[in-house]
Amino acid sequence: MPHDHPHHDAPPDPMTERVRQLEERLVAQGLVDPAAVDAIIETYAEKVGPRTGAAVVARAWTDPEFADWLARDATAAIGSMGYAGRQGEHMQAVFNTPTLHNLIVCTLCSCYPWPVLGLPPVWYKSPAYRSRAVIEPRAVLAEFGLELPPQVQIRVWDSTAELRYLVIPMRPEGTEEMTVDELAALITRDSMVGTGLPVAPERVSG
Amino acid sequence: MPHDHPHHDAPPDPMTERVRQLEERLVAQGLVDPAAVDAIIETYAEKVGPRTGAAVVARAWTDPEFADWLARDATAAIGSMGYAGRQGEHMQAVFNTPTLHNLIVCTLCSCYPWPVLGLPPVWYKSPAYRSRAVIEPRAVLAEFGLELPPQVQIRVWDSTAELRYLVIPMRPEGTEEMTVDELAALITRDSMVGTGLPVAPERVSG
Amino acid sequence: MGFGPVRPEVNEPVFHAAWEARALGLTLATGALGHWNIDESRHARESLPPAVYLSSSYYEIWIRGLEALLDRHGLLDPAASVPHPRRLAPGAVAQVLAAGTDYTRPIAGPPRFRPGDRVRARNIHPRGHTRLPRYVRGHAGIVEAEHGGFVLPDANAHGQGDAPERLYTVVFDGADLWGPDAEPGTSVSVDAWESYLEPI
Amino acid sequence: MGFGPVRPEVNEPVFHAAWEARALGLTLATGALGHWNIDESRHARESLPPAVYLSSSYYEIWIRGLEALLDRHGLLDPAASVPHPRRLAPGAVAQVLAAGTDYTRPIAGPPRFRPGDRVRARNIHPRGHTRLPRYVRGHAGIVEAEHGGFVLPDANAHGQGDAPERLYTVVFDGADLWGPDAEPGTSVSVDAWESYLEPI
Repeated sequence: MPHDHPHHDAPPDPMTERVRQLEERLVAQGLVDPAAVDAIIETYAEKVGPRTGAAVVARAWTDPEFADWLARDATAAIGSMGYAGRQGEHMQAVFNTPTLHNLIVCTLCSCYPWPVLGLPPVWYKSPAYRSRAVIEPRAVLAEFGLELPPQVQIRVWDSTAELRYLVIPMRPEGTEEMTVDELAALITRDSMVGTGLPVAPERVSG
Repeated sequence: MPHDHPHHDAPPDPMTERVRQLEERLVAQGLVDPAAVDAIIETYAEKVGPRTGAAVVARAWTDPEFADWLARDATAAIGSMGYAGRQGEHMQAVFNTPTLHNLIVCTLCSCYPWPVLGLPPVWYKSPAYRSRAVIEPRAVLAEFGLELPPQVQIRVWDSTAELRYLVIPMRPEGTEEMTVDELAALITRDSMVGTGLPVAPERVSG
Repeated sequence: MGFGPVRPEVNEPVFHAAWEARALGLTLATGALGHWNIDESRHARESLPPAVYLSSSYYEIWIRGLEALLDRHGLLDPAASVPHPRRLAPGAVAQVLAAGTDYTRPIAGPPRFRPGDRVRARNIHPRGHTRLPRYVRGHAGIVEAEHGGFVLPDANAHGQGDAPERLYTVVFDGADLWGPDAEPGTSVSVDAWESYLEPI
Repeated sequence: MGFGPVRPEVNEPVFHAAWEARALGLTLATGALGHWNIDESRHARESLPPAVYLSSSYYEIWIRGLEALLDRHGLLDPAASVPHPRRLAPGAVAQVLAAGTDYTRPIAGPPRFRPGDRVRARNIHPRGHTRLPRYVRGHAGIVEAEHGGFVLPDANAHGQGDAPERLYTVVFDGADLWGPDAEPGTSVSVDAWESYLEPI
């Protein structure tokens, strides 16, 4: 293709271009060191994620004293396992029971407990989830394949301040012999947001 | 420019193209006669408009019996002047007084009294006007250059049903000698929506 | 989040582009076919995804709504191409537009509310169409006028007939709607069907 | 009008494009410069025009918010090009992210409300930033927990300091919020600063 027809090339993605130019200016102005940006990305892409939360939940399932601490002071209990930081400074653990299911949302923006769950998924940040979780949580859960019986109350926690919530799902039946690591493998991200339940043990061990 | 580079031409406006194709299909399917579309457009582009409402208001200013009828049964009173039809089937006239200013809005869509005011302006249909007129009408009026003294109450009419409202502004001072036609020339569209006042007579007669 | 200032346009034309005029004409001409009513067409527009609705101009919303209605009613089925029996003739346009549609309906029995009554707009959140604005729901107001029976949009939009109810003009004090942040000396009225209201 | 179904994505990646990762990194790295706080940055995002906000992806909203903040604080003034004294060093990233920010503040005097108290979320409509969701305003709920003093976003977003107030978790019955259209057996809580609440 001749060089005098540059518009024949695929146009660059506008956001790619916009962010690239912004970073270029920020770096040129001495405001940002790109290696720090790399380090931030590496932290959330590779180090922080829902496996952290799963470890907290699995320990709560197997260590009643820890579960009690988690219920009283989640920030300290989770911090004792080495998990803390931005968007998880003030933690609260909320426990599912046979008659109560907890669901987390942030209607105003997309607050989410980063240190234990990583960055939020797109659906958590979507207007659909943020607007509907508080008015029709059962309909929203059904869209995740989770149909709760009517006798189970649903408590929706709208994260309007700097408290960040972690759902502690119920330990599935038939897991009495499993180790903490085996249990952690059952604990999905969604089960700690309240849009899912832990995986049934036969699906993991089988 | 060579014919094998049609993309060098300015692209057609997407809405122009979309509506053109839609009309083409509607005509081909026997659903629409394009001459009827022409006739509808001609009606609202050339025949129906705020001069109709101005005639109603000017008559109300000069004919107390008509003003009384307008207050009691605006649909009939306006209809007696030959003005009626779509989006004006059920009319109500609301009268400004020295202590009360009326303002019309339709927060849910953009309902507007077509037979007396014509088609609504873009600002009337804008999310800004529709959302703000009911919560901060004084701030909105100020953006139209209309600052009402605090002792004047503001009544906002949200057109949520099929009633359509026409504001009857107060007759300006110094117009005692004017004819109905001269008075009608003072009456702006905005003064019949409530976002303005009639033009002061010196600005017309001078 | 806010929509910013209202921007009146000096010497605004009736249409800002030729397609806007065609959009108006096509919407009215297809409406005359009788397959849907005004409430169904409002609902079609208001059911657009919010980001689309808010970023579209008025006539763009109309066109998107019209496309949805044509699709729902199967009117663009390629098999049919004989003139529709109710196709609007050019010579009938003036009469049709001047006639409009009468939305009043006779209604039996006494009105539930009288001018002067204090009422509350019900705290309803229907999944379908409604004309009770969210900002009055749960708030108390005063009945100012009773207008007799009118077609109920909540039913009419969904092919459930006229279901007429009495219509009332209800006035709300600005301070009752908006609390301490209300502008002083302001009130807002809505026209509310009887089932939108409850006595206090 | 509605937003349609929630669409979970199977095996969703952390980032859907390289620019999203850069957007996250740039937002956090510039935040570390100390020119604004989390409330001001939330307010910058939420002040985008609604049509833009609703049609933008999450990280696009972040980038637009960041551009607004940089502009407001004059940080892209071409004159300055020496390294910012608080520029985040790569070696400090892990510590900064792990430390986070403590939003609690000591607060004198007794709490106005106690767990079990019935309260009403005030019907406020501030022009500036707030974290009281519109859907609870004017509704009654029960105080479930008192969390001590926290930085008040309504002040902090506008450079008016911490203005700490006690924070409460307040639970609302679904039927109180949404009326007869509520799903049965549901409740919603919000975390509300003391000035958001009034006794019943």
